Amino acid sequence: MTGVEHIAAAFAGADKRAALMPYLMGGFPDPATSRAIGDACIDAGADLLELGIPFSDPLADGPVIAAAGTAALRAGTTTDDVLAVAEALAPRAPVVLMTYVNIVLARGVDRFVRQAADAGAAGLIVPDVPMEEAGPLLEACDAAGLALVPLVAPTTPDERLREIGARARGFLYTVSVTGITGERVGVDYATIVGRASAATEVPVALGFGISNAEQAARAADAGADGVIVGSRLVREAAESDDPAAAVGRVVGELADGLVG
Amino acid sequence: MTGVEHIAAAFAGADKRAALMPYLMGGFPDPATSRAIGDACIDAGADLLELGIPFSDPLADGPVIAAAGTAALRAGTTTDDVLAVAEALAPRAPVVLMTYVNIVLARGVDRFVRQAADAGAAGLIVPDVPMEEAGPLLEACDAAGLALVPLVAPTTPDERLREIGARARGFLYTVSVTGITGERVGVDYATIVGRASAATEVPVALGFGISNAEQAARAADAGADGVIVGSRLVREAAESDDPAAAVGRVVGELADGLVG
Amino acid sequence: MSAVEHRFGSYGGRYVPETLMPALAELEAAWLAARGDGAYHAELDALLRDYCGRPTPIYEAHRLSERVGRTVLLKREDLMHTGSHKLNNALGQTLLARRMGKRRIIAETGAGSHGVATATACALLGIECVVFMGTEDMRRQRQNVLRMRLLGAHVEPVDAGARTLKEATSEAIRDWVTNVETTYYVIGSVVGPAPYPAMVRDLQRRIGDEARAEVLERHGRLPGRVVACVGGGSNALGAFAAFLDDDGVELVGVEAGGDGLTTGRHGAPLTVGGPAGVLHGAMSAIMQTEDGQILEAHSISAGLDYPGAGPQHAHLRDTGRARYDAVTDEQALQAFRTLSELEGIIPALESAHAVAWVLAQSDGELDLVCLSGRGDKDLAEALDRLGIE
Amino acid sequence: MSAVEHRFGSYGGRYVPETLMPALAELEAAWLAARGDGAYHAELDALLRDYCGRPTPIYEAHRLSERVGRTVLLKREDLMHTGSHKLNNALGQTLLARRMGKRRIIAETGAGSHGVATATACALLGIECVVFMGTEDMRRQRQNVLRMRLLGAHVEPVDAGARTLKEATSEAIRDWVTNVETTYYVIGSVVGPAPYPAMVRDLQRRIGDEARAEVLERHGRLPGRVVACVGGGSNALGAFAAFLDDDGVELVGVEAGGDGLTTGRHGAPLTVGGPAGVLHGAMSAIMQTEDGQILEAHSISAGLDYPGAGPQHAHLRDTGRARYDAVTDEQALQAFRTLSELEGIIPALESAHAVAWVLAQSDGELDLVCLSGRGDKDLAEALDRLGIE
Ligand SMILES: Cc1ncc(COP(=O)(O)O)c(C=O)c1O
Ligand SMILES: Cc1ncc(COP(=O)(O)O)c(C=O)c1O
Repeated sequence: MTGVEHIAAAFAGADKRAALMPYLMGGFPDPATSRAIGDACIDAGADLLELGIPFSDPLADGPVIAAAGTAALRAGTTTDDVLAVAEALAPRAPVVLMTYVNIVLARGVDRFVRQAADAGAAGLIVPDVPMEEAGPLLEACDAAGLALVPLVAPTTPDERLREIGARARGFLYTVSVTGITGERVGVDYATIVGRASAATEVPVALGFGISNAEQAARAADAGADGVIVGSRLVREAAESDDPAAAVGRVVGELADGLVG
Repeated sequence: MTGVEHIAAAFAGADKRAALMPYLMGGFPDPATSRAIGDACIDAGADLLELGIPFSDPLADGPVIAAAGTAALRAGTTTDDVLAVAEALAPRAPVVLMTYVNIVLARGVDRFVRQAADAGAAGLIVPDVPMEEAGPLLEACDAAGLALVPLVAPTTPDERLREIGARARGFLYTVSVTGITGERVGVDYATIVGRASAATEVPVALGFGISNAEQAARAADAGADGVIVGSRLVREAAESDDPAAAVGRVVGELADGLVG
Repeated sequence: MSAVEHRFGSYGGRYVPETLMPALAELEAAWLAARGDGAYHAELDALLRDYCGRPTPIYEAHRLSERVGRTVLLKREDLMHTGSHKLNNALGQTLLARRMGKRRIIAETGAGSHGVATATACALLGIECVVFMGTEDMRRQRQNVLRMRLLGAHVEPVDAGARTLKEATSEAIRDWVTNVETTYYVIGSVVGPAPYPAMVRDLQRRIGDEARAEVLERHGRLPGRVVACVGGGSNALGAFAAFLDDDGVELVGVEAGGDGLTTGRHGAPLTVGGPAGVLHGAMSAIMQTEDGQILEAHSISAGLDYPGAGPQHAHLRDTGRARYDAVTDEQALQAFRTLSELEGIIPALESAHAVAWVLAQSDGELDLVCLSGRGDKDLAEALDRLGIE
Repeated sequence: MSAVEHRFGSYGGRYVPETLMPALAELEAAWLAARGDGAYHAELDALLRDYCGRPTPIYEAHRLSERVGRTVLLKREDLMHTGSHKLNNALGQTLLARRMGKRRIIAETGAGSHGVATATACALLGIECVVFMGTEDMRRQRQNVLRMRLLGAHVEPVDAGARTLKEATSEAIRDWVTNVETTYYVIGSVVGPAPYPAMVRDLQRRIGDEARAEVLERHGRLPGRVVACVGGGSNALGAFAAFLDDDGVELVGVEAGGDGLTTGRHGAPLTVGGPAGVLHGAMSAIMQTEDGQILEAHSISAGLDYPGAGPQHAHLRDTGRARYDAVTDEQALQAFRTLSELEGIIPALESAHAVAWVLAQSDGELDLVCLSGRGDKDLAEALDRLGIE
């Protein structure tokens, strides 16, 4: 099964109104714990996992995730460490790696993609690679069966949205707000999800700013095929003495919100 | 007897190789003491007195005399106070007032000169009134019989020295060095005095930088008709608990150096 | 009218979050329109002349020339209003922002020169201004922080990482991603995603155009060398741009050598020449680890304390059209003093790097140095290090 | 060729110790010769252009004009190298000193602008430089102290009296009396004994000449008013000089009102108008007691903190050709802020007095303001008083 197929199966097989995709920062607070957090997420009902490879200058990340990345790097986390976490979690759920383009370029596009695929990762998200710069990376991913998941934003015009939607692999990462990752309130999801769904064949996952069961439920109500929750969980991991248990508990609440 | 005559008589009647003219700052450390210092000078052998009226911005004064002036002003000394000191000392020796032009202008040239003459002063020295600016002041002094004593400097060219010498009243104040008042060593007096004597009919008094009996004697040897000592005595007045006695003692030493 | 370059060889591009892509397209269109609009140029030209004091003079530095044994000409960007070349760009972009109807402007700053320039342009045009600045830079360029505040700008302290220009830029981009619909981001150098590198170069090339014409007129020839410091590289590229087709004119970019290239504590990605990478939206020469983490730069000069450089510089280096070299903090500091004492011109520590490079050469004739700014902002820091006072 | 004026009506003259009289005669002769010498002017003109950045622009301050309801033009002396008009004079005199073979230069300074300008000119020409400065001024203009030291000048602290400009000037004159044979004294304003007031005016009148030509060309008319701050009065007189024969042009000198004229704590001898007197070698308007003791001036601006003014100003006042008025510290401070916020120009606190005066008028049309310098030197002091930061 390729990564693309793995992702498709996860969306299709989700036992909730929308697939639940927690984000965790690889190597935060340390590699072993981040793996334990991933397991706890799956145990609590996660359908897919988004796994961050920390980068020194994460332009799309809000303060919570950026701080976790900085802490992971300071603790010595390497790209290889995160790939190892991916490898450990991949058998249980599709793992979508999320990092910045310079991390990919540093080991070379082909080599990075091959290693990710070898580790069992199902997909890749690179927020600072827009459509125009994606060519070689998309080629390499397609060749390796890795889903290169693009992002679309509220600012993306319809025409462009369709172009991106047409090239989307795995799912379309739909950013619910202009801005960086982080918890937010009071956003109208229906328009956003509707616009995205109309532009693509792949599932639409909504992310950025979703932090509780009520918001997750609203996203599902709005027609999202998947819900991505990041900062809320990373904050939990940062603040708790038992990160895996704490994150698992919140993921459980989110999963409950998406059931029925 | 006019001031001019009084001065001439003092030079002529001096019982030393050169007339001795101590400088004292009027009102320093206070009016009564400055008067006592004047008396002590006369007692110790002074032939004439130079009496300063303090000014806020004394451009020709060195640090010792400038500081005394500042102290006198801070203690509240006024021009009238110094004229009163002059009046008290004038019967015993010719008093030559020394001040800056703005002090004179502030009460008006004519009024200032009349009051100085009324107080019994014999002469007036205004170091910031060169020949070119002296017109009205010289006229007023001449009318009042007050000697307007000009200064000449080592930088004064011969031609100009003669012009100044020709208009000198009382004596020619010959500055022994370029610069401001203050104690100095190792100056060649003979050339300076010789040049000045050749340029005037009035006595030549040497000042600026003479601070001990040996220098005073050298000035007399060089042919000076008078010797002016300032900073050395003001310093004595500033540093001693009994200024009059202390100044008197130094004046006595200076007088001794000029005898025989 | 030529298109706005997105790539310089393999460098450049637009590596930014999708949220910004429409804004960059809008910006490019607006810039293309403005670039071809006489009214825009007329207003900019008038302000550059009457408000900024352009053209800036070329000064033949006699005592410096004597010292190095050849003629050295200084292009006096230090005489620009606000004290550096940065206002050429900030004013041009702020006028553009007003055309685009933006009511809020943000900028990043290192030395504070670009921040002051942007705050100045915003005051002039009555636009709200927020400047992101690392807290370490706020400390060492306090004078410029005060200037920005007085000009009515809000200085937003950035406390991440090394607390210098890289972090300030990242934070500005984050703000832009969030407020992109209302906000114009005035980038201060020839870096960032397209169209910035080309646009900022075009706004700065006045430096080179003026200098080329003046040197030709006064000396009847072109300079042998054009020398400029390179932080992001805007003053250098502004100077170089006019000479690119003059094959006989050597172009030299001087980077921050910091404690020395071998120590790793420097800001000289072009000189050191590792693998290319992406920082702040463009592919270019950058300082990075094997894993692709961006390294912290180090320079005594806040304006050169940056681990990247403009993409066109990387291309000029690879094609051999320009060469890049570095001088150390200590050399820059001594040049700061030397120019002050010999010519009565206190250069910015950034510009002192270019002067230091010239002082270190024994060959050449007719060097043209871009004196990108004045050093008033650096006095306390530099004098402390020089042991004066 | 006309003679150098010694008197302006009853003002001016040469009230100095005899020791200096030959030096003043020598200076006057040298100045007369230089004034008539094409080579002197050629060198000065070239330096003013290439080194200093002249001509300085005239900037039409749109937002300020809008605020006051009439057009306000700013003559941008703040764009001069070193940041104020003072270098026009310091450079001219330093070139003169070199012609005279002097190897040591002294100067007094209040705000430090003239000290920096003189130190700069001395660095440029390789001449030893000593600057006298009151210790209170050294405190409030510390930036300029550092600049002078970096330029290689020795700053001699003056600890007498109020420790400001008056005392520094007295101390400089004392040094000159002592070292007159080797030393040239660069006076920084249109004050002092002849030939200084006329010579400094002539060196500064470039301000007015440039402005007059430019305003005529751009506006097809002369300004209604020329407004400038008056410390000693050199920027004002430099601006006024070109307009003296233009009867329709009102000339306004703005003095330091300090805490207010009625408090006695100010620096406004021309405005207050007491009896004339002699300070630092010339008869003019001064602040003094009944007994003739010079009073201490007070101003937030170190460059205006002086109890005298140039003799030609006193004459222009008496003849009615110019008028003099004062604005308070507080008004100047607000104008400092207003110009920064409205126009992106941070003026020297001195120059802010002229701006404040303009802000306070409701009548008039086409005001030309001499913006004598930039305010970088005043930031810390002014922002502290404004409560910013
Ligand atoms: C005076 C000066 N020169 C140079 C630079 C470096 O920028 P760039 O390389 O873009 O010219 C700066 C940056 O702040 C600066 O202030
Ligand atoms: C910027 C500036 N303007 C004005 C003055 C006042 O001098 P003047 O009245 O001679 O122009 C000074 C004095 O330091 C100054 O620095």
